Amino acid sequence: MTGAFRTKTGGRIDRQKSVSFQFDGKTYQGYEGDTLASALLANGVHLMGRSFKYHRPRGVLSAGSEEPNALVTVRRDGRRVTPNLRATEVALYQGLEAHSQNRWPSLNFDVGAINSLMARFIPSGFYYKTFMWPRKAWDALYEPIIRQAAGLGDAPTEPDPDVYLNTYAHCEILVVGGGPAGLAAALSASQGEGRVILVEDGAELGGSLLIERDALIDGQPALDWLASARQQLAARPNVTILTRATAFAYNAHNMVCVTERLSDHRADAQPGEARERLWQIRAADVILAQGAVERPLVFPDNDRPGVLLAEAARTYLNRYGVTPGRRVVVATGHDSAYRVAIELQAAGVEIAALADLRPTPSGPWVERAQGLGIKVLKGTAITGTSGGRRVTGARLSPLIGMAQVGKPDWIACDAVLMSGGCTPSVHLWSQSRGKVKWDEALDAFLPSEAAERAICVGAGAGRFDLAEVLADGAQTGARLAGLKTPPAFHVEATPLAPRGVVGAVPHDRGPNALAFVDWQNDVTAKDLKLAVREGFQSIEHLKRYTTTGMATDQGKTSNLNALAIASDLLDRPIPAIGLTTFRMPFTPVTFGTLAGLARGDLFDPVRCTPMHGWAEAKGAVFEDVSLWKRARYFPQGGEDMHAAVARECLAVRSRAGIFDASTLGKIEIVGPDAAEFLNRFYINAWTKLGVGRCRYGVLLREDGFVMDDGVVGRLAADRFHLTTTTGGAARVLAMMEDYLQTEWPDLRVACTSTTEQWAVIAVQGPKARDIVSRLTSLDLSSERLPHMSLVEGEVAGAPARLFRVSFTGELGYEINVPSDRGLEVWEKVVAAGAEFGLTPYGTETMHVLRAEKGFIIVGQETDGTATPDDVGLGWAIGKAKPDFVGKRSLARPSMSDPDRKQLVGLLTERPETVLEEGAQIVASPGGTPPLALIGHVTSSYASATLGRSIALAMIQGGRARMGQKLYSPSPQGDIAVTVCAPVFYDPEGERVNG
Amino acid sequence: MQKFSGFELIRQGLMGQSGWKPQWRSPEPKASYDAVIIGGGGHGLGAAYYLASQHGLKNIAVLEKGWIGGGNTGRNTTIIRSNYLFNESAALYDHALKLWEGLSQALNYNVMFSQRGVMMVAHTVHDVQVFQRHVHANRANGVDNEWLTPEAAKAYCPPLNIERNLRFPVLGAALQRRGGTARHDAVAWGYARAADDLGVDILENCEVTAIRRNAQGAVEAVETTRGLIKTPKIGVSAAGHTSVVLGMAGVRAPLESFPLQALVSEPIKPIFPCVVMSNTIHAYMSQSDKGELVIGAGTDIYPSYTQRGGLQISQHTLEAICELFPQFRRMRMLRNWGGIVDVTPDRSPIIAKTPVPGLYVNCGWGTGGFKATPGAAHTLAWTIAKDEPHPINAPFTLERFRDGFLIDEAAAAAVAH
Amino acid sequence: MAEPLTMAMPDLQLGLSPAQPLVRFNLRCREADVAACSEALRLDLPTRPCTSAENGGRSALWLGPDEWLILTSDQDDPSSHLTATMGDRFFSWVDIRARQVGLVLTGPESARRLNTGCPLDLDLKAFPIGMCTRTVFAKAEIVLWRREVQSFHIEVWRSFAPYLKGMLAAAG
Amino acid sequence: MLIITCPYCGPRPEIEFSHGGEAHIARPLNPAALNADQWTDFLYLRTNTKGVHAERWRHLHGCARFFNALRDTTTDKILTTYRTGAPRPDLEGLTP
Ligand SMILES: Cc1cc2nc3c(=O)[nH]c(=O)nc-3n(C[C@H](O)[C@H](O)[C@H](O)COP(=O)(O)OP(=O)(O)OC[C@H]3O[C@@H](n4cnc5c(N)ncnc54)[C@H](O)[C@@H]3O)c2cc1C
Ligand SMILES: NC(=O)c1ccc[n+]([C@@H]2O[C@H](COP(=O)([O-])OP(=O)(O)OC[C@H]3O[C@@H](n4cnc5c(N)ncnc54)[C@H](O)[C@@H]3O)[C@@H](O)[C@H]2O)c1
Ligand SMILES: Cc1cc2nc3c(=O)[nH]c(=O)nc-3n(C[C@H](O)[C@H](O)[C@H](O)COP(=O)(O)O)c2cc1C
Ligand SMILES: [Zn+2]
Repeated sequence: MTGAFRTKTGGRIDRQKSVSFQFDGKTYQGYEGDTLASALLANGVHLMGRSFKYHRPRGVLSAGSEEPNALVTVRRDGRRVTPNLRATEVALYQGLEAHSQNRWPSLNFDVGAINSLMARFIPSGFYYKTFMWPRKAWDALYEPIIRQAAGLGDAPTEPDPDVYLNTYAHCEILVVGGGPAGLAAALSASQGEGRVILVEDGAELGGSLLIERDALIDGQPALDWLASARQQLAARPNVTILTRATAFAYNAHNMVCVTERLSDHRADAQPGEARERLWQIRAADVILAQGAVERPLVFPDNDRPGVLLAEAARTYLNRYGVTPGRRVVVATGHDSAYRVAIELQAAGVEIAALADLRPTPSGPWVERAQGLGIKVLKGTAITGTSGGRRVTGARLSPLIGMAQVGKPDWIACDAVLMSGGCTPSVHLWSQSRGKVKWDEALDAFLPSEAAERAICVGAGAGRFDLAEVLADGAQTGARLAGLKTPPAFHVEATPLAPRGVVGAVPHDRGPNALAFVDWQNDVTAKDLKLAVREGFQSIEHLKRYTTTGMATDQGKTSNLNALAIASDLLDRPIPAIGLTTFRMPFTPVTFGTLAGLARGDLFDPVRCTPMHGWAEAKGAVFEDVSLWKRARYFPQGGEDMHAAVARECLAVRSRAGIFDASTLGKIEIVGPDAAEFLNRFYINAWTKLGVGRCRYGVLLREDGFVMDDGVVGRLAADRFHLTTTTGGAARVLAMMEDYLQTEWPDLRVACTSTTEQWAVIAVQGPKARDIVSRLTSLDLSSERLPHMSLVEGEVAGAPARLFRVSFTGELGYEINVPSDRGLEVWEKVVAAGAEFGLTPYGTETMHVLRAEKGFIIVGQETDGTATPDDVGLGWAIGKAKPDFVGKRSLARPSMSDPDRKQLVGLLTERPETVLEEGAQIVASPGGTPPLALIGHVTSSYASATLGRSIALAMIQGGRARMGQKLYSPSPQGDIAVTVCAPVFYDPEGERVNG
Repeated sequence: MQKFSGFELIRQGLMGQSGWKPQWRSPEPKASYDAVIIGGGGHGLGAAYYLASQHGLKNIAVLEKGWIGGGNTGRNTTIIRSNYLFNESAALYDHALKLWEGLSQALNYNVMFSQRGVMMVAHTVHDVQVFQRHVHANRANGVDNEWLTPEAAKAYCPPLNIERNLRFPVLGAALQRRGGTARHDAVAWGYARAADDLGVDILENCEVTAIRRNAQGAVEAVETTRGLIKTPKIGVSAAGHTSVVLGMAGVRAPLESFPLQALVSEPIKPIFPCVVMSNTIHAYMSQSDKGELVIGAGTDIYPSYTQRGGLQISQHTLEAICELFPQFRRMRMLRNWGGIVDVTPDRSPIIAKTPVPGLYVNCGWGTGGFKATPGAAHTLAWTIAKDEPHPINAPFTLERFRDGFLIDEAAAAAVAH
Repeated sequence: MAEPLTMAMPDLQLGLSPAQPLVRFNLRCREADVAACSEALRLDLPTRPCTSAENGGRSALWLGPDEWLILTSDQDDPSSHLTATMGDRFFSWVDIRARQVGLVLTGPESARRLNTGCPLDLDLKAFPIGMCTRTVFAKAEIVLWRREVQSFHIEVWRSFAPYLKGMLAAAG
Repeated sequence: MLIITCPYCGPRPEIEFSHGGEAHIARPLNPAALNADQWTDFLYLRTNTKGVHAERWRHLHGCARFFNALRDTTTDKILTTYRTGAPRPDLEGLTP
């Protein structure tokens, strides 16, 4: 026996397997197959949570994903803590540990409940009206208090160890919902050729059939029919069944996203196990069989623990063998509550009264209930409840007309079951942008015009009769699968009248009565009234001002009642007010599920060069440049970056350095019109570039600003090898393809990315030739291979493209070898260089060396607002060319503004002062903000070669300011600088010829 | 105007909160106004408020096709900061920030402006250079912005993961302490209430369908779903729909409208003290006063007016969030939505006269105009009233695209090497 | 790259192994010259989108209307013959043998495993044997080529290979 | 995630594509001959259509071809796709 409220038999729990669990530190027993909610109810525990704003004690309201009250935190260990789970959906397992939320110090005694007493002073939106004076108190006092009240559960505090998976899937027919409608649809759809995926939120297929006791399908009890339906489906190879899987998003072009829970329900789930899987399902057709959600009644004090939805009570009874109480009052505006009362009575629960709002309910269920001696009070409203942490009585008042009530009667009870009828679930349908139409007869929004290839069936389409539901599903599935005759099911069941009630129940309890519409966010009918009074007339305004429907249940039980109340207050029909927008997700989805495996090294690809391992072994410090890892410097001993860089710089200048330039983008341009293409694309002139020669090329965007640069080498009349910046490779290639495919399709040119074909080993410094010549028989003399030229041949035994180029200002070579030979050649160069003092250097050293020479780095000297002339590259423009990308823009008035920023060098007065990169420049010292800024420092280093600091800067009219004294404001005071040419070292450029 | 105060709340509480009046009227459109604003977002409502309160124009109306605040004002992640790079932008955004600092009091409406600080995280050497340039420029412009080491960044925002083994480790951060967030809806409602009180007609469900011009080409009336309204001056503040509205007057603008998505988590107890943004891995987050984590990222890749986008964008955003804040991996997304943002080629706004006399425009705010709401509204009102720009918005013309005087904040942050 | 290219996933009857050494070329040529090119390569360049052709150890994978990936053994280099035969016709032939690596994924779970990162429908009807295409696997671009019902050849740029393997291994 | 029908490869998921902006804006043959307004038009002014919009896509991670599409920007329904160089299709025949 687990719990006093457990029935002797029945339900789909495994009575052989009892399970112990904890709630707020207390240990209880339940059965396998229970949810946390059903197990607590079995133990007579109704109080499961506190509401958001007033901290009202709350019991479980529903038995499914629409639950607004019973939110708990489930804790497995320090790293696996999940807040805000609905107890109605938490599967019970041995050792489950759950905690209530939003209460202090305990659920039973919660200091925050004082808010409830203050309710009349803190209606919707009260915070917009106060907390404004004194101004400072907002930051210091009011806001901290408001924030303290925020939120429900506590966020986890440790990194989540669990794993989240992803899969894409395709099918011809996707069925969402495994109730009778969805089952029938899947059964018939899968008789066709196509793949069928059936997705069910619950732990098992069946939906409302799981609690069906009355109906016979094809002569069998519903549960037996269900078992055979499941078997049939499972046996079909074209069917995939997902349970514990929620379709949460219906995206454009029939992409439905599902989250499948893999381990949360298992006692033995280990940290690091796969917890959820995201399914991104692309379906040709989607059948939505989401069913319907029962509507609560809006009456004063309808939120006491023990007040729950009637169908939920039926679920607890039939699925879990649990009764909600011993003496129950049923309040309804719908037939289904009669069925609940009858079934509960049969289970031994006393039905104290059944109050029906409808003045003259009739039909088989009403008769049956009356026949069983249930006290049916027609035309009776529930107008209140008594009790604290558990309901103790119900206040029933006779209705006088539609809006008034007479003298109340109190009836003692320990549970109140309510039903306003059913609201078809059009959530996913609406997400797909399908339209809904108000149905007067049903008081419901039903699917109308579709936006995607989607069809709603069953209760979600307003069909509540089981025979109709099954036929609807079967026919729809058959039609989509192209079957001639859909399967037919014979149903014997007592029909329920489909219509219920919407809106607030009339009462005589005065203006301060709290009749809840949205349980979780504590929105009452009175709040809606206030909002309307204050002019919030659009339903969207009502939602945002009162926060109705904005809680974690997204208004599944509340939206329609709120709408009906607004309709009443505004005296406008419901369809004229309209629904708020349904958005994904249908129920909240774990961040991890959406992030999937993308974490750590799988967050983004880590691109490494072939020589990465070597650099790593040598202790290199790496930097991230786009997706690449680049060695930044190679510290030795206890060197910091400055010491390492200084040493590396000096080595290159005095002997030689070796640098991994493999990440540079490379593109091979082939075709008879290759030179013409480059002419049109780059600012430079290419036609005259001889075979075997290289040129520095600059690329603009069409708006005239520098986009990328690199060296272009001509391998043959019709073949060029060009380089781009590391981060620019993809962009440049995409832009080339764009122009070739769409603007100049006549040009016979093709571009191929060769970035990763070649490993690039730069050897730079006065000893470079000595070193490289050890490894090749190629003639490296300046006559045969002058600066800015290239040759193909063998280097260190590998086929190579050997470029004589220099980004350091020294004699230098870039050896391109196939990537798979990169490491081997690198090691040979290192060996050959040993006797010459060849030193590996990284990007930081490379930056210093090139800055000493005044070479720009795109993205550092340029920032997307610099023209070639601004950065001193005006010389590169092919003056005779009629056009190239960006040329026309250079003729705009602003481009010749004398006040444009231009690249210059800056020398600080004190040689040891190194300006900060990004530091600003002003013309005169000692100002107060806002200062007239005339430029900024783009690059700044301590140059070991020069024994002083150097900086490059972009300064307004900079080239006309040579020798001028300017200032860089800093928190420590202005730093005086002198403008100079941007080339600090070897201005004649002799050394490259070495 | 009925005064909002704690005292009044208590007084009303004793009367069942039954004495509150509509926060703004819902009048019938008049046949003519001295000026109309198209677009009832924060910018448009604010412009009407400043026209009425500072320029004495009271016979004016705001025309809103749906419900006020239903555009981007009601769907943004509410980040407010002013640490922009260029002088022109810093001046504009800081003008707005200063107005934010007194807005609740000026409007007698608590917009919950919360200066909890906006921290922009640097992940690469290039980021560090760019952010430090911002810090220097801002300081020289009198805008607060400071550089934090990773440890200082974590001290300011404890959930931040600064472990070195991150795929893109945190190398530091730029912090603007005066930055923060505000309650989006309250901004629209507060301006509406204050403007209404000054006589401004706020006309909801009033879509402008055409703009009429006289023989000289100047504007003379708008056609709306609630009838023809005569007016000599029109201020367009229609965000994502600006191209559509300007098109009614034959004006083309350098704009494209993209979906921008945002999402919120389930509400949790306070845990996240500030705003954190990462441009490199594309995500930003704050926690609202109600407790939900408010998260956003970049736009979808194609223009659209659907107010929604693809799941892949949210996935990338949450990947980044979980990488920076791994403890939130078990948190759950409660709701996702999209807005329509109008993007200019230089990612800076346009607040200017148009070639059509009497037609003024405020647009191009892209992903970042909420923070500018009071400043944009204020300078737009000035431009309409005086038929010439305020010095602060003078650089934000339409002509800058023709002449090349761009204010390229996006390029200034771009990564190219 | 130092780490091994082989990955065993015995539990899932999945194997990921390096393809046998291959030589790769990127071929670009226009429609008018396809026949000539085919002849020069002794291989009918497929012109139907996303199809492949094989002959004598050489394979051609259609990547675009004017682009093919040519795979051949490392003893075979058609370059000079092709250049000689094509004469003045425009084509682009670029050696990319080291740009990318080939991986072979086999086993009954292979299609499903690929779908953990590849958004295409890999049902045999939608993606038959011989079909090939550039596509994505999570954040990497790949060329996917189905060789058998349960065997796929994947080409991926060298620096993305560890990521691809890491994702495939973690995918579950 | 949209499904976009590449004129070469057929229907494929959005993440294989890059977007290429408004279609049918040819780069002027002789930019130097354009006045400031004309050049600005080419560089920056877009119709930003609310409704059926002609745009460029590139099947970047597929056949790598640019092509054009007509998409309704109020629904994101793609009415048709066609190859670069082909004229914008007549809408009449397309509305479903
Ligand atoms: C998801 C998202 C996140 C964002 N995050 C931030 C952020 O963190 N920080 C930040 O600073 N900014 C952010 N923004 C941008 C910011 O929201 C906007 O720039 C700003 O709110 C624009 O305000 P607005 O008043 O100009 O526009 P809106 O609020 O969009 O108002 C324009 C109004 O014009 C109306 N309208 C349009 N056409 C017509 C017509 N024909 N007739 C009548 N009315 C018409 C619309 O209905 C709309 O209400 C974000 C935007 C989005 C979408
Ligand atoms: N007013 C009424 O009388 C009333 C109301 C509702 C249901 N019913 C009964 O319910 C039956 C209707 O059957 P039905 O199949 O349409 O509904 P159903 O409620 O039986 O089944 C719907 C199923 O869909 C699942 N589901 C919902 N949203 C989901 C999602 N996003 N992802 C995955 N699964 C999801 C649910 O878990 C449920 O199992 C009839 O037999 C009818 O008697 C009656
Ligand atoms: C800052 C901010 C916080 C929000 N918080 C919530 C929330 O707690 N619950 C909720 O349901 N929606 C929340 N929303 C989203 C709105 O419900 C809504 O989705 C958004 O305003 C866009 O409108 P639409 O979805 O109706 O198109 C929030 C929106 C913003 C801008
Ligand atoms: Zn294609």
